Amino acid sequence: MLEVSKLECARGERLLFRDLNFVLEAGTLLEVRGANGSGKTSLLRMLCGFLQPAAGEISWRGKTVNAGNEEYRSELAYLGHHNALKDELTPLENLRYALRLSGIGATDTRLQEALEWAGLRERRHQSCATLSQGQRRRVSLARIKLSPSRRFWILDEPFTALDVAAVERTRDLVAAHLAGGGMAALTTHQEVPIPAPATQRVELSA
Amino acid sequence: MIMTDIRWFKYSSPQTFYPLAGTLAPWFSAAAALLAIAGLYISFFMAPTDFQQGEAYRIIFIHVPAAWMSMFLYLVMAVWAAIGLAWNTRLSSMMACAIAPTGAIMTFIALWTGALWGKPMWGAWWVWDARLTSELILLFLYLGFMFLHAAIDDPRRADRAAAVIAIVGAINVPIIYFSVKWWNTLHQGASVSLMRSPSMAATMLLGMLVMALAFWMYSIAVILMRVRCVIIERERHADWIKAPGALE
Amino acid sequence: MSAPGLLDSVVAVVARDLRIALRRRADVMTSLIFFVIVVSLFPLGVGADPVLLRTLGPGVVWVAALLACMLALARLFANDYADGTLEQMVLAPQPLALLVLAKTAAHWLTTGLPLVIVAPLLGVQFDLDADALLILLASLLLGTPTLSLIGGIGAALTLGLRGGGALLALLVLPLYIPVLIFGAGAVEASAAALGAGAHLSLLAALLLGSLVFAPWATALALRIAIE
Amino acid sequence: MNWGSLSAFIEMGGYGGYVWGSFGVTAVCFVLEAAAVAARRRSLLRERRELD
Repeated sequence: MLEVSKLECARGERLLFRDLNFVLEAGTLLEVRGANGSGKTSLLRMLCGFLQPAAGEISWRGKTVNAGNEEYRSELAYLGHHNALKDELTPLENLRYALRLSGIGATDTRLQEALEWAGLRERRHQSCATLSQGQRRRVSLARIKLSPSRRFWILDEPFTALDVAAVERTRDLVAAHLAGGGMAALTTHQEVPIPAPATQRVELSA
Repeated sequence: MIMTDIRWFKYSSPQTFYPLAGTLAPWFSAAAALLAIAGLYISFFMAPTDFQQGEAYRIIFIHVPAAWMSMFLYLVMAVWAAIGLAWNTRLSSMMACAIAPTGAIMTFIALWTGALWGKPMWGAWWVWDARLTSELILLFLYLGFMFLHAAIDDPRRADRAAAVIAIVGAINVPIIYFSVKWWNTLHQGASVSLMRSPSMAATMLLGMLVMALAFWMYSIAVILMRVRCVIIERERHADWIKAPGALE
Repeated sequence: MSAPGLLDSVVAVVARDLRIALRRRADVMTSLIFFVIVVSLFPLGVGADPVLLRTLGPGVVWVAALLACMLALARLFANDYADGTLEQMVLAPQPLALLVLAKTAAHWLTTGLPLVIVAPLLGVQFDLDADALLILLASLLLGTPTLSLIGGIGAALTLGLRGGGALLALLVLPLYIPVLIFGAGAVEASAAALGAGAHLSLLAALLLGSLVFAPWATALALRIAIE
Repeated sequence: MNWGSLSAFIEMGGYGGYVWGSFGVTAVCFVLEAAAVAARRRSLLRERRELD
C-alpha cells in the first residue's frame, strides 16, 4: 500500500540517508530506529509529505505522495514532536477543532470517552496551558485514538513524557489499530514491543 | 528509464553548465567591452547636443539601458526561480540567485542616473515620478529576494521561498507601476520624460540601443561568472566537483 | 471531500482563531493601540493647522493602518508554527489555500476590522468632514482585507527566520503600495469633489485579485516553511 | 565632432558634474561588481586547495 523506493534525504549539505526501500501493507508496523540526528523525524516527515525527498519516491496506493495528494492525507493521522495543542483552548476544544479540521465526525460523547481514556476527564475544561507535558501528550494521543478511520498512523516518539500506565495504553491502542488492518510508522527511544501482524524495521545510521 | 533521465537532468545540469559558463563568459565580456566603446563613442561624439536639455541628456545613454535591464532582469530572475520551484531544477534556482545582485545594481544605476539627470532638468534630485518610484520599489523587491534567500540556511528551502516572493513581485510590478502612474497624474507631478524629446534623433536611438546591448553582454558575462561561484558553493560536496581540474 | 465537510473545516478554523483571539485580547489591542498612537502623533509632529491636517489626514490614517496591519502579521502563523497546529492544518485533506483563506479571514476580523471601526474617530482628529469619513471607512473596509491577504504571503515566507520582523516589512511593504495609493487617494479624490468611485472600484479589484492569488501563494509558502 | 577641446568635453556644457557623475558611478559599479565576483571565485578556489 505504501511503497518507498530509493528514498534519499538531505538536510542542508548533510546526507542523512539514501537508497531506502520498503513496502508497508495492511497490519504492518514500521519501526524506525537510529541515533539522534540520524534522520528518524525527517523520514516520518517525508512520509507525511512535509519534506520533499532529495531523490526517490513515496507512493500510496500507487499514487505519488505530494502536496496534491489529498486522498493520502485523508487516510493519515500524524503525531509530531509538537503536540499541536493551543494553550488558549481546553483539551475538549482542541480535540473538537482537530477532528473538524480533518473532517472526522465525532460526537461529544466520543470526545469525552477519548479524554477519559487519556485520564483527563476532570481537566477537560481547563486550558491546555495548565497541563503537564505528559498530559498534553495524552490529549494529542486521544486525537489519534479518535482517528481509527485513518488507515496510516505516523507517530513521532509517541511515548515521550508518558508514565508507565499511559505507555501501556498507547501500546495497546497502536496494537489494536494494526490488528484491525491499519498501519503505523513510529520512532521511539524506549523499548516498547508492540504486537503486530507484521513488523518492519528501518535502522538509520548517519 | 524516464526516472533516470530526470535524475540525470537534475543532478548533472550544474556539472555540465559549469564549464560551459566558463567558456562563454569571456566572449560575452569581450562583446560587452567592444559594444561599450562603440556606445560611448556614439553617445559622446556622434550624438548631437539636445537643443532643449543641452549636454545633460547624454545621461540617458546609460539611464535608459540600466532601467530596461533592471526590469528585464527581474522578469528573467522570476522566470528562472519559478522554473526551479515548479520542476525542482537546481540550476534554474542558482541562475535566479546569480541574477539578483546584477539586477539590483542595474536598479541602483537607474536610480542614481535618474537623480543626476533630474537635478538639472527638474531642479530636484528626486521627484515622485512613476518611473523613478517604480524603480525604487523594484530595488526593494530585489533586496527582499536576496535578504530572504540569505536568511534561510537550507539552500533548497531558500530557493523555493525566494521563488515565491519573486513571482509575487513580478505580478505586482506592473500593478505598482500603473498605480504610481495614476497617482502621479492625479497629483500633477513632474511629467517631463526622458524619452519625450520632440524628435528623438536617430543617432540618439542608435546610441541607446548599442549601450543597451553592451549592458546586456556585461550582465550575461557577470551572471555567468557568478553562477559558477554559486555552483561551487552549493555543490562542494558533490563528487564531480572534487575531481582534479573540475573547477577550471 | 464533500462540500459540507469542506465548509465545516473552514468554519472550524475561523471559530478556533476567533476564540483564541477572544482569550488573548491583549494581542488584539496592541495593534489597535499602535494604530491610534501613530495617528495621534502626527499632529504633534507637523503642527495643528486644520488645513494641513485635512490634507494629511487620509494619508496618515492609511499609512498607520498599513503599519498596524503589518505589525499584526507576525502573529498570523507564528504561534501555529511553533505549537505544531500548522502541520496538522497542512495535513488536513482540505485544500490548504482554503484553510489559509479561513485563517486570514479570522485574522482580518480581529486586526483589520477594529482598525476600520476606529478610523473614523481618528479622522475626526484630522478635521475630516462626514463625506470624507464615510469614504475613509469604505476604503479601509475594502483595503485592509487585501493587506491581510498579501501580508499572509510574507508572514508565511518569514516563518521561523532570524530577524523575521524586519524582513517581513521589506517583503510586504512594497506590495502594499497600490492599496495605499488607492485607499488614501479615494478620500483625497472625494475631498477634491472628484468622486471616489474609481478609487474604490480599483480597491475592490485589488481585493478580488488577492483573494484569488494570495491564499494560493501563502499555502505554497507555508509548505516551504514547514519543510 | 561635438567638442572643440578637452576642457569643453569635460565641462559638458555646464553639466559636467551630472554627466560624469552618472557615467563614472556606473563604471565604478560595474568594475566593483566584476571584482567582487572574481574575489568570490578566488576565495572559493583557495578554500578548495586548502581542503585537498
